[in-house]
Amino acid sequence: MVDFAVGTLSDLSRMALLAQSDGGSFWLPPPESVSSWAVDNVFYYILYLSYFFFALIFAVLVLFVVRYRRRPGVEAVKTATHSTLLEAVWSLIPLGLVIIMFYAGFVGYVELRSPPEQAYEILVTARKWSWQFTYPDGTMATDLHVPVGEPVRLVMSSEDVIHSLSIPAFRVKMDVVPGRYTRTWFQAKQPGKFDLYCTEYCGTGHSDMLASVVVHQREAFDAWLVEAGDILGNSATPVEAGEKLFRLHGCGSCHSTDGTPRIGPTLKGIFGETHRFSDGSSLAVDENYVRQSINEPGAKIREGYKNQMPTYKGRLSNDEITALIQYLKSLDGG
Amino acid sequence: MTTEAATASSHDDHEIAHVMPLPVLFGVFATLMVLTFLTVAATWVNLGWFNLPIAMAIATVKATLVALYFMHLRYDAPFNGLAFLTALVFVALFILVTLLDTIAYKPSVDAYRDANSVSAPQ
Amino acid sequence: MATTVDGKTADFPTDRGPLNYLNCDRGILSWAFTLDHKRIGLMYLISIMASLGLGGLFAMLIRVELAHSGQQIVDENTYNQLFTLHGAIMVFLFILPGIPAALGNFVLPIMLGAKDVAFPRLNLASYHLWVIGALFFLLALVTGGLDTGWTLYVPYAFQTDTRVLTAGVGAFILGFSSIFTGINFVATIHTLRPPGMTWFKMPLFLWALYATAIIQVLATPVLGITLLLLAAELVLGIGIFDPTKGGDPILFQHFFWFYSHPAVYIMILPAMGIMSEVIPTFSRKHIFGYRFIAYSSVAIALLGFLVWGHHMFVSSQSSLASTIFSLLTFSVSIPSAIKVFNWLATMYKGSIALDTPMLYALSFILLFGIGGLTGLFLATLSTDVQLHDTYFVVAHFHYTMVGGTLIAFMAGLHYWWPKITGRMYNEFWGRLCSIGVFAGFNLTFFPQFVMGSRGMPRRYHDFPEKFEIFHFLSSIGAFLMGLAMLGVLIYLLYSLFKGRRAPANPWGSATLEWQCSSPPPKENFAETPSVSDPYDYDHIKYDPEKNCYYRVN
Amino acid sequence: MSAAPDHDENHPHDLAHHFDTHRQQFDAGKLGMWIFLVTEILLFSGLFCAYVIYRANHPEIFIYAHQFLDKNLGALNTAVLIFSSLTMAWAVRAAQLEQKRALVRLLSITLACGFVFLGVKAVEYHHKWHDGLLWASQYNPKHHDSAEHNEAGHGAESDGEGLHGEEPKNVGLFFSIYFMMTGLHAVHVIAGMGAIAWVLNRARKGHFNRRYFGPVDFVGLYWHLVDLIWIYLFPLLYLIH
Ligand code: HEA
Ligand code: HEA
Ligand code: HEC
Ligand code: CUA
Ligand SMILES: [Cu+2]
Repeated sequence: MVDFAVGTLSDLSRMALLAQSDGGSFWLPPPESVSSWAVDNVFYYILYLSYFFFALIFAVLVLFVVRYRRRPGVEAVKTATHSTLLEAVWSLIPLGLVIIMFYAGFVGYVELRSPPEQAYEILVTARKWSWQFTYPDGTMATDLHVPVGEPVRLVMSSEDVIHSLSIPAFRVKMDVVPGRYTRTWFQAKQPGKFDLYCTEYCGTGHSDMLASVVVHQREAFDAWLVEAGDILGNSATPVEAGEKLFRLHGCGSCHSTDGTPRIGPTLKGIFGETHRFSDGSSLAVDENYVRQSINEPGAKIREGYKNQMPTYKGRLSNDEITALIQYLKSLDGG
Repeated sequence: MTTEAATASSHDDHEIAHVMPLPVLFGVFATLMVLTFLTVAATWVNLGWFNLPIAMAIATVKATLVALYFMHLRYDAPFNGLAFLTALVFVALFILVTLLDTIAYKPSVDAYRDANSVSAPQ
Repeated sequence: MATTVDGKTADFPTDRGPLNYLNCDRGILSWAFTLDHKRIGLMYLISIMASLGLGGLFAMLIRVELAHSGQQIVDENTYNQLFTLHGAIMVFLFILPGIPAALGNFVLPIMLGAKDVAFPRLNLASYHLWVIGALFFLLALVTGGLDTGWTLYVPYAFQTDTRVLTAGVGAFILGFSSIFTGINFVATIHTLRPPGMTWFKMPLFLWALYATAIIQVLATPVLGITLLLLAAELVLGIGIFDPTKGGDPILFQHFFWFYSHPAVYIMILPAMGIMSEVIPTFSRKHIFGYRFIAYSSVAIALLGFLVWGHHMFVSSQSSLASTIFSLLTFSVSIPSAIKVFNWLATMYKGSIALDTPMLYALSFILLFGIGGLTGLFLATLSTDVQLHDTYFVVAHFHYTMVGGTLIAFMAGLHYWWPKITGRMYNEFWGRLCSIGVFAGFNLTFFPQFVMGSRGMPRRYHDFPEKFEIFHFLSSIGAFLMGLAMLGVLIYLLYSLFKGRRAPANPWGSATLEWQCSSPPPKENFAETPSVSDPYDYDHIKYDPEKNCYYRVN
Repeated sequence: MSAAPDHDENHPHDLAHHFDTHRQQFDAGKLGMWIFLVTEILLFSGLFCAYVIYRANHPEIFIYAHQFLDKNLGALNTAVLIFSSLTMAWAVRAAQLEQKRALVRLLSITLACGFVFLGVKAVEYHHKWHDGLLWASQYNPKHHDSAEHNEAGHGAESDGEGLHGEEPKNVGLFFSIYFMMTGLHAVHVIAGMGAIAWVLNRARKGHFNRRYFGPVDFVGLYWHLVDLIWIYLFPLLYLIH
């Protein structure tokens, strides 16, 4: 029992230390975006008010319990059963305080919702259970790379259910809703690497729907962009390029490469197999069939599956599809 | 009407609820029918956006008549009427605030629809 | 054989009347089809406590899984089911019917001085519907579970393979059960008050139940239609909420929260009502500011309808709507503040006895205070952006629902236990466990505030290393709390067999239910009880010989 | 002073044990019924909300789709319901005045009106079904390829001009809303008919008198509410411009 108490106490102190160690406060992670004040200032305002009121209530409660605890022979003293003045005081003071709270929160919200005119725009596509970031030049990535010190606007949409993009260090959170665009923005203060979470429950992989935010100096960012854009060029082999494409385009959210079926069939070892389709026909899997599966997934629906695969026509070049095919073929060996 | 009811023998002698006179019932019914005809007739002329408020106004008059006379609200405990009105107020609140929001976010929905105008397969 | 205790001469304060509501009729059918509000209340009580146990079991499994990062005992899909079922069972089966249908049903007519609720058959139907709704929940549980979160957000709810339809039907039926309770309470309070029982002579618990009933009646039907539209989508594909058919998933959230935000006040108002009974009784002081407390209940009930969009600040709800909702949300905190301060003022110069119900009541003030104050962070537009869907929200609502409602339920349960069962529980164990619950609770949920504001998302099966310590502490706390709750279960059950027989008025309360014997006779009062100020303790005197209170006039 | 006996001579059999007077019993019942009506109104509010939101944001769908509803049948049903409300209100009067024969007759007429209403509704639903004018996922209109459709005299409204305008997107949503609204309303009509049948039976057995007629009055209130909702549904669904 004593051990347990000591252990718990030391855990508690570690909790406090850990909180400090990353440069943040006990309550909030370090403010890494220029708009962090919009959250932090109000947060601390409410926090200190809460400390105050909690301490007040706690103190009064303890005082009364100790002072007026029941003792033999001592009766309760009759006091006023109401006091409009007192009650007005303790309604109006909180009222004033919450009006300030609302206003400060509103000002902060306006900041968080109003990107500057000239912002660098990145398209975000969320799907079960991965993020895809598309840059103005068409480059795609699964982590969010941004330049430091420039406002970045995210224009987001979802391919399936509601997700939510959250970067706690930047005080950014916005739901990503199917059938509409949602927007958010931030401006990073310094280079570094931060966590990005999906914070709207979206099914099995919700807690794996993570990504990193990598903040670069402008030059490094440009270099990264060039490198990331040329997948075929900066990969040693077509197979490696195919693997990257497979990840970037989120094929893995429906297809496994290890033999287990998911929403779509596994893509391990399919070459040379003969597949039956829902219209009753069948076909041996070859390059043409795979190319067709990617460009017009609805043409042949594998038996036992639904027509759920989106088309990649226009999103993947012919060469990229070739690389993908090389990659899929490479899965046969393993 | 009171006399009619009071003739029945009993010890607690005032009636339990107001009894509707027949002429009132018939009058209300006739008015309702006329108003129904008017709503239909109103659609024969095209008044643009104005048609809807007219139709709703007529419907509301009809509803009020039903509530006041057929449902006895006019002679009833005021609290019952209050409950009814409260319901309407909350319905209005629900609809109007939700409407306000959907209208305000509509552009982001339309933008997406225009950009992805391959409509989903049915 | 008087059934009211109206003077020192009353011959049986420690003696139960030979015939009471428990033993006047025998056989299972005399329970299953009883029209007696006390029996219905008792059946509700047993049922919701079983639900609490089941929901608590799921909570323990959640905490085991989250004790360390990485997978502990269940995989992702099972985990998603765990928190969904935990939330859904706790909300729909335990906390919404909890205080009103169980304790309220038992106490309301007696407090009022009536023989029963206005519509006993409707009351029974409400309980039967509860059972049917619960069966649907269990059916969903065994045939494939549910993994949508208790909020059933679309379009995920259309896509999961789990039993959304079954659970939806269950929740729909439970909604009607709740509506029936609400209708009954409003009609009872309006029409069955005996002579002398004016609105402002009513105990504040009744005001709280009345305010709750208003919400039950006005909000629950909207849950009904929401579930109906959800079911129509699943069965027919009507598309109103489905973006692939031109529908609008955010509209679903408006529908859902139009009910579910007022529903949180269905949970807290009766709890506050219990506070307004327990605190004066154990302080032997007249409640401070009766009218403000009474009006604030109704104010919370009505204002609670204006704020639902505060759950949608980052959902792509328009900034305009968010701003309005944020502003209005703060309005609810004022009546809540009034109540907290008035309870404190009630204790001033009282004679405070730290019996188990009072210990829970004091816990309530502190924990609900924290829960409510953290609600302010969430109501504020910009801070909610940081906190939405993190463990900060999880901690907020456990501080209000567990620290508030569950703790108040425990207070009420112990307070009325002698009246309901005719037995006293063991005071020592009662106090010990209430302290255990308090400590365990804080250890469970306080760390969650910290990790939440630092970014830990909710509904996560796994978490990054840096949150390890918070989760670990939280799990330890949960087991401590679970243990204390188990202790409560044990000594309460024990008291049924070995407990001291309860006197009519063990605590010295002045409300009417303490004027009839414990347990009460079948029709509550053979003699119309004398109605007076429910918080006037001058007429209630202690009898040290019999260890109970009696009434002098 | 024993526990209250189940029956005592002063307590009439049609007064429940926990009430003191018939008046109290009636008032409680009536209040209960009104509150129940409140819940019904809020139940429907969700559908009205969906209606208003889609109509405000996509008026083109409504303007296009309403042409497929038959105004005349809608108006006929409105008249039927209003008439049944009259007979219902009259029935309550008859119950209050202990006119047993009139009560039974009036309730029967009301019930019959319910059947007529449902019959007309069934005809309408049948046409929609036949024409593939169903909710979003089943919306599959057949009007373009069936020439005999207009000759049969239903479907397009009576001005007989055929269809105006291009078909906008998501017309199926209108029919989703139409079926949900009229469907839920029809369920209420059926429930109301059940209730009327129940009081009719009790009326035949002579259960009601001038101190005990609550059930007739309460069922009447319910029936009027069903009428009241239809009063709005009719212009909202059938009479769009
Ligand atoms: C019993 C249940 C209960 C109660 C009583 C409350 C009470 C309040 N809640 Fe809570 N809430 C929930 C249950 C409850 N909540 C649940 C279940 C959720 C999450 C649902 C989900 O997503 O799964 C939630 C979520 C939630 C959100 C959405 C968060 C998000 O998802 O981003 C918000 C935002 O505004 C909020 C606010 C409030 C406020 C302002 C109050 C106020 O009523 C609190 C008022 C009380 C006080 C303020 C304290 C007492 C007063 C004082 C001590 C005096 C000092 C006061 C001042 C200075 C003002 N709650
Ligand atoms: C009344 C409501 C209620 C109650 C009482 C609780 C009680 C508890 N809850 Fe729960 N919780 C919710 C409502 C509630 N919760 C809701 C609505 C959610 C959101 C779900 C969602 O996201 O969809 C949630 C989510 C939730 C999460 C977040 C999961 C996630 O987001 O991934 C966690 C994690 O720690 C948690 C833990 C606990 C714990 C440890 C308790 C403990 O307090 C439990 C204590 C233990 C017991 C109560 C059991 C003991 C009982 C007995 C031994 C027998 C019975 C005996 C008697 C009655 C005397 N809950
Ligand atoms: C949203 C889910 C989803 C995504 C994302 C997806 N697919 Fe598919 N895929 C499916 C489904 C479902 C099928 C089976 C039905 C069919 O044949 O269209 C399928 C079938 C296939 C087939 C035919 C397999 C066989 O065994 O016959 C190939 C090849 C394929 N997908 C490749 C890809 C590639 C490459 C990508 C990424 C660029 C991808 N898919 C992304 C769902 C998906
Ligand atoms: Cu994506 Cu959660
Ligand atoms: Cu809320």
